[in-house]
Amino acid sequence: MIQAELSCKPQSGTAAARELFIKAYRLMLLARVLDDKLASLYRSGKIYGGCFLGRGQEALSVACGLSLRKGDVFAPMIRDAAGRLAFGETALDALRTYLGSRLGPMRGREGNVHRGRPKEGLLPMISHLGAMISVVNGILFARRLKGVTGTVGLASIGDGATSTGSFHEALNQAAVEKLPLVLVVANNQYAYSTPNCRQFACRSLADRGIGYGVQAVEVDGTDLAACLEVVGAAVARARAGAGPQLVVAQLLRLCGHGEHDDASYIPEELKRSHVGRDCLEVAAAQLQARGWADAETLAAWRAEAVQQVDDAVATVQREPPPDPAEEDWTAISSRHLIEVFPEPVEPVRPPCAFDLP
Amino acid sequence: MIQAELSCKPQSGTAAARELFIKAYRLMLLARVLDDKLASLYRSGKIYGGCFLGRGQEALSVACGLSLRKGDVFAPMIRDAAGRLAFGETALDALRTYLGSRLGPMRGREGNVHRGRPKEGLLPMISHLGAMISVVNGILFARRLKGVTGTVGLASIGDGATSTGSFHEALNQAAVEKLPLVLVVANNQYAYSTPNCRQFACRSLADRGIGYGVQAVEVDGTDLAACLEVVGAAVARARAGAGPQLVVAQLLRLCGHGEHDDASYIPEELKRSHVGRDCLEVAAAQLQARGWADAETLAAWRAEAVQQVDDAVATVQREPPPDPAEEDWTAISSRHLIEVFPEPVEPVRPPCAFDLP
Amino acid sequence: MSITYLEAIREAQARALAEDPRVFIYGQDVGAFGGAFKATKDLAKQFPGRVIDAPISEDAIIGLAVGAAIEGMRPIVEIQFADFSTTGFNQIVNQAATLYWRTLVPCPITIRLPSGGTIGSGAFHSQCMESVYAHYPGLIVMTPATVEDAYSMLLEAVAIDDPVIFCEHKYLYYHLKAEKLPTEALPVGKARIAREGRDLTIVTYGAMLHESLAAAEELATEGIEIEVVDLRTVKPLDTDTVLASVARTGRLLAVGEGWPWGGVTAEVVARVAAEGFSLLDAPPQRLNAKDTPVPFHPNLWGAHRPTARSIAVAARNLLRL
Amino acid sequence: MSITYLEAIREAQARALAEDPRVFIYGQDVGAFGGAFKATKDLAKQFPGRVIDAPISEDAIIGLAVGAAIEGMRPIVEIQFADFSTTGFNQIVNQAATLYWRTLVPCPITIRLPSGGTIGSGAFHSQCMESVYAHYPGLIVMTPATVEDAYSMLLEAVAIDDPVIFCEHKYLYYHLKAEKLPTEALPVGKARIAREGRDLTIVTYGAMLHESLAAAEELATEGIEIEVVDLRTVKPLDTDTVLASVARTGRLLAVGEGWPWGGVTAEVVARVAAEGFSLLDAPPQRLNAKDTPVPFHPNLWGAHRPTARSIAVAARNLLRL
Ligand SMILES: Cc1ncc(C[n+]2csc(CCOP(=O)(O)OP(=O)(O)O)c2C)c(N)n1
Ligand SMILES: Cc1ncc(C[n+]2csc(CCOP(=O)(O)OP(=O)(O)O)c2C)c(N)n1
Ligand SMILES: [Mg+2]
Ligand SMILES: [Mg+2]
Repeated sequence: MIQAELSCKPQSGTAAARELFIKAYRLMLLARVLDDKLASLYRSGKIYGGCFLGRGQEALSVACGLSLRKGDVFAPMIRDAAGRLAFGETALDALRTYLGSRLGPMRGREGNVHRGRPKEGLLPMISHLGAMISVVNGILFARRLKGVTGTVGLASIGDGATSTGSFHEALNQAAVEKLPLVLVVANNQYAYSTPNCRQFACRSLADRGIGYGVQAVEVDGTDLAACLEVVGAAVARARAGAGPQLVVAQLLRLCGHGEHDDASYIPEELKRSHVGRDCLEVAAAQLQARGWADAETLAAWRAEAVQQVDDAVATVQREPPPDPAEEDWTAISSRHLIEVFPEPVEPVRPPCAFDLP
Repeated sequence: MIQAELSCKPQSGTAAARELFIKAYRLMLLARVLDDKLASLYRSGKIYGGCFLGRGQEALSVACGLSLRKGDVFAPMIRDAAGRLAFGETALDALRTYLGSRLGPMRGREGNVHRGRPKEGLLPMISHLGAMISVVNGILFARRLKGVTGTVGLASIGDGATSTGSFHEALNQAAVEKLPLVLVVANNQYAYSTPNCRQFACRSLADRGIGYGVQAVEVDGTDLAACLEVVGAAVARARAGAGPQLVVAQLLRLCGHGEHDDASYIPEELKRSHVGRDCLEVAAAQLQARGWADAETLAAWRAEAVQQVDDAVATVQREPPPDPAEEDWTAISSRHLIEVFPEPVEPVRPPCAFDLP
Repeated sequence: MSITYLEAIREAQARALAEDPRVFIYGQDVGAFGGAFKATKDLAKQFPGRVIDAPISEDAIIGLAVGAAIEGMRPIVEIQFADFSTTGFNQIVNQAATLYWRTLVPCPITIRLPSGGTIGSGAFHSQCMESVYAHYPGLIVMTPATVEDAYSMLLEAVAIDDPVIFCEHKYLYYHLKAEKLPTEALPVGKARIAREGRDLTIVTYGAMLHESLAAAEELATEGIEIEVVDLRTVKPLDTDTVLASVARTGRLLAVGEGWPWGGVTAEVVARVAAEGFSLLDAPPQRLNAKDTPVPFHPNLWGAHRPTARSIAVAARNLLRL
Repeated sequence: MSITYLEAIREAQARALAEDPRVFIYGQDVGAFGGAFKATKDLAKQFPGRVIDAPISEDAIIGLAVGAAIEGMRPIVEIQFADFSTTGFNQIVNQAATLYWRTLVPCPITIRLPSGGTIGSGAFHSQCMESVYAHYPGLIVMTPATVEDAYSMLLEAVAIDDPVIFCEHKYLYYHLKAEKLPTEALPVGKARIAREGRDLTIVTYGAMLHESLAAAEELATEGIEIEVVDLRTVKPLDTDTVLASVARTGRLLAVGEGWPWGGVTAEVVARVAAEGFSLLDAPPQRLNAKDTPVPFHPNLWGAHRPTARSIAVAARNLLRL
């Protein structure tokens, strides 16, 4: 295991580093504003079902999205608003899915975080934890068969998801096939209400790496620069052919599991500890400390983000919901194989002469 | 990881060590003779279905069975004839199950290696690899709830089974609950035809331990003394409350996956290497070298084993097979909830006056 | 006092824990947190060490329960959503369901599956899996539709010596209330005539009982009297009560929230056709959800599953046959 | 020349690999070893890098196939025994089966499940899982009963843009032989009249086709003419062909090797009862395996599953109704 501290530091002096940091910060900010908006829509009853936010996890998530290129594959999980935006998903896609617009990528069929565009490399998650990792493997495996090189796949998961058999089988599969998979574990200390100590008994989840023959690194998930550096380096190693990479970040979610949950099971002490730092505030402070942005600039960026999200919400709220009468009620694409099951149809009452006026 | 070499050596001088070694050898021999008999019954068409032997794995297996006490739990897999005998299973149970005697523990319902007596701590495996480990956890967990202390559970699996999600979930579960589980991996280099290099990419499966927070040791599975020492020590640690233990043994199966398989995929070179040594021969040589048995004694022991197995076969061959008419065709124990599905019954033709003589 | 379906489930578990030291509860977030739906609220505090948080390992969760059952315990497993039982599927159908048959050692485990559709829950938090489990020998499958049954059947589930798949319906958790907990109940395996009627029999269970009763209300205003049978358990399935009802009405409509290929409605219709053919005055009919995953948006979801309205239409159509 | 059912499966895969570069095979021991049943014998040599050994990880095996399908490939997965698909169950029913519905990206994967009972195979190497998979939206479920269908349907399975569960029957692997491979075939989704008859229709599939045909032979000696319908695919299920046959015979016996609660026979009977009620001269009947795991010993196994003998008895009884 290489601690983030030990891996080569970002060359914080360069213009490229500055640009990347600012870009990342603004995406984190946009994600946070989007999340805040979702929370308020949820509270006002505008969202059907659950609402899952990534507050406190933006630094790690944005680093995932920014480390990837067009052509790469990204399988985000429920707290990856920032990473999605960084990878190219629009706030519109997020809002259309949450609000059930017919024009969204899921067309009202699926909601909230279950969105994506597989043909653009953004996989829509199924809910079953750990299940997306081997799907990423499959894409990478297929590319190798096709002779496509130079792309990577990044799958994001939580500490709780590391207990699934799917996680294990998929990471081992990637190792056996030496696939360019980057598996990023956001250890936010809890899986719903369940703390790490009830989830695993090893020192750090990064210690899993050696058992798969996979290089593993740890990173401070509250530190944007470290995340950019460590995730970026892992992606670069995978891209260079070094095989699968495991990244384990320490952080805390600064919200409930979903917006229905007040997370009262998280002790105040933990919230006040290093891991409970708000990565957005930390990054803002760093921007100011490095002289890359002043308070005014930060406020302007926020205003821009708010405007962008508000515009998107306004657009989506005018959009039509799905119409069951126009819905294509089939789960298969082979039209000639669709089974028609009997449906109760209200008989059209035949017009009757006596009823006429 | 502690190499077998590093762990405290058996005190080969003591009478207890000698006794244990001889006892182990004779059980290995009995298992080998039993396996040979099963193979010959299989070849002569006396066995329905498959036939799975433990040739070459007796040293490890016997060490598992002998390290356990009455009250402990043992979940053997398909190559554990020796361990089963050591734990107290009779050759009769094995033969009755293979030959489908109605008097066997499975009463003809299950065959070959799918046998056991749960109430005596010997779990009958289901075929799905890795699935028995969490069942052992459950027994240990229940005992803790009941306040029963001092017992351990040992689950045996192969290298291939380590790739299952079940393996991962169960080992992690044992670690989180700090259960007295000893998980013994017989790395016989192959899972059916699949070599280690297509199954995992870590240096040694013992490297998995750290990722679960589980102490892991390696052992030379061809060396009976080492197996007794290392497995015994792991069991002792678990019994003493040190939490789950992982033991990884290197060995080779000296037969096919089943008796239908000639194992031609195993290269001659590997067979001639250290790992390909026949643990039974190695142990016999050690017995002689240490002056614990001469050639004559060894031959007498073998003759005794052959007699024992032959007697058991003769007994079982006289036993009745299951009778479908007497079979209790239900999978549930709650008799009042059994569903009766319509069955085609040949109508008894009502006697007809004209037919009478 | 009034008690919800969800509270009844909690109360049944509290009572089981109190009365039988062999009972414990194991599942994700069931401990101090009280479960994703609060079905185990305060139980960890009331019964220290017996309501235990599990890792996200459905396979190992079921495996552990089976082991504990072998050791004489009576575990209750909460799977967070029925949909997630697919990752514990193997241990349910091949380990738990076969244990007694293989060894004659009974396997008294109760697997609670919060089941069925609710608004906005989508494809992976809405599934009805009773039909899949009922196909397997060795399992009892319960689908309580009332507060009283939620309570008494869960107590029975824990008492039964076989693995019980307890499909509690999430839609009923808060919607359904009763005045008090029952003191007696129909035996397990017996269906219940939830409403009497002479014109047509609807056989159903779970949340669809309430849609069916609402349809019956509506049809009553048209002078049509529907008899509604609540199956209560789908395995074993109480063919006798169903046949007796069809004998009275001559018409059968089987309604289920699950998918249309196979499942409870097919089994009900097939049994009545085979064993009660002469009782039928018209072809027996079925109404199920559509043959797609459960959609997220309420507009789609409302059209996907049967509702009082579509059940009433199906019943009217069947009365015309 | 003569070719077995198993060889037909190998030949179909060889042809699919030869004709379509998007095809590859993934599964345990399928590579140099040629698979547990030798269904991929020599293919790894003939198609280097395209017939790949997988670790013992059914969940990840299916997941990888889905990913590859998203990337435009057409993977064939061999699960070593149908029974072991339970550990890949979640990826099959929730990942593969929902992909197209969720994203409009098709999921052309073929999952080969060596299915059904053979002598001495016991509870975990004998299962029929077609009924479980057919319940789920998004899957096509094939159950070829002849050498010709094993070949042509497997080629179709690979060509179809949706996930196909290909239930090849192990009992037929070596037992069943044909003169040559077919050059044409019925369309997917069409059932076949395997034998004509006027007195009673048996609807069946897989190994039970041959038991049913043998029963029909026996009954023919008694002057009873049985029509036998081979479903070929159980989802979609060709109701029209079944109804047309029942229209001719007036009597229906649905025979399946699976368990008796739910499943193919329930679906067949329910459809005929609902849509062909007036065609029936007698109650439609079913015959399935017994409601226990599949027993090891041939004495028990022979009584557990339907056989020519029990089918003939059931048919005779039905003719007396
Ligand atoms: C297989 C499976 N079991 C249970 C669940 C229910 N569930 C959804 S999120 C969650 C907690 C996830 O925790 P973690 O992986 O740490 O991610 P986090 O929410 O903390 O980001 C659980 C138990 C699920 N989605 N899938
Ligand atoms: C979940 C599952 N998948 C596939 C199989 C089929 N299978 C039976 S034994 C075996 C190989 C097991 O290899 P290993 O674990 O190394 O044990 P060994 O036979 O070498 O002792 C396989 C693939 C199975 N039993 N269970
Ligand atoms: Mg977490
Ligand atoms: Mg092996």
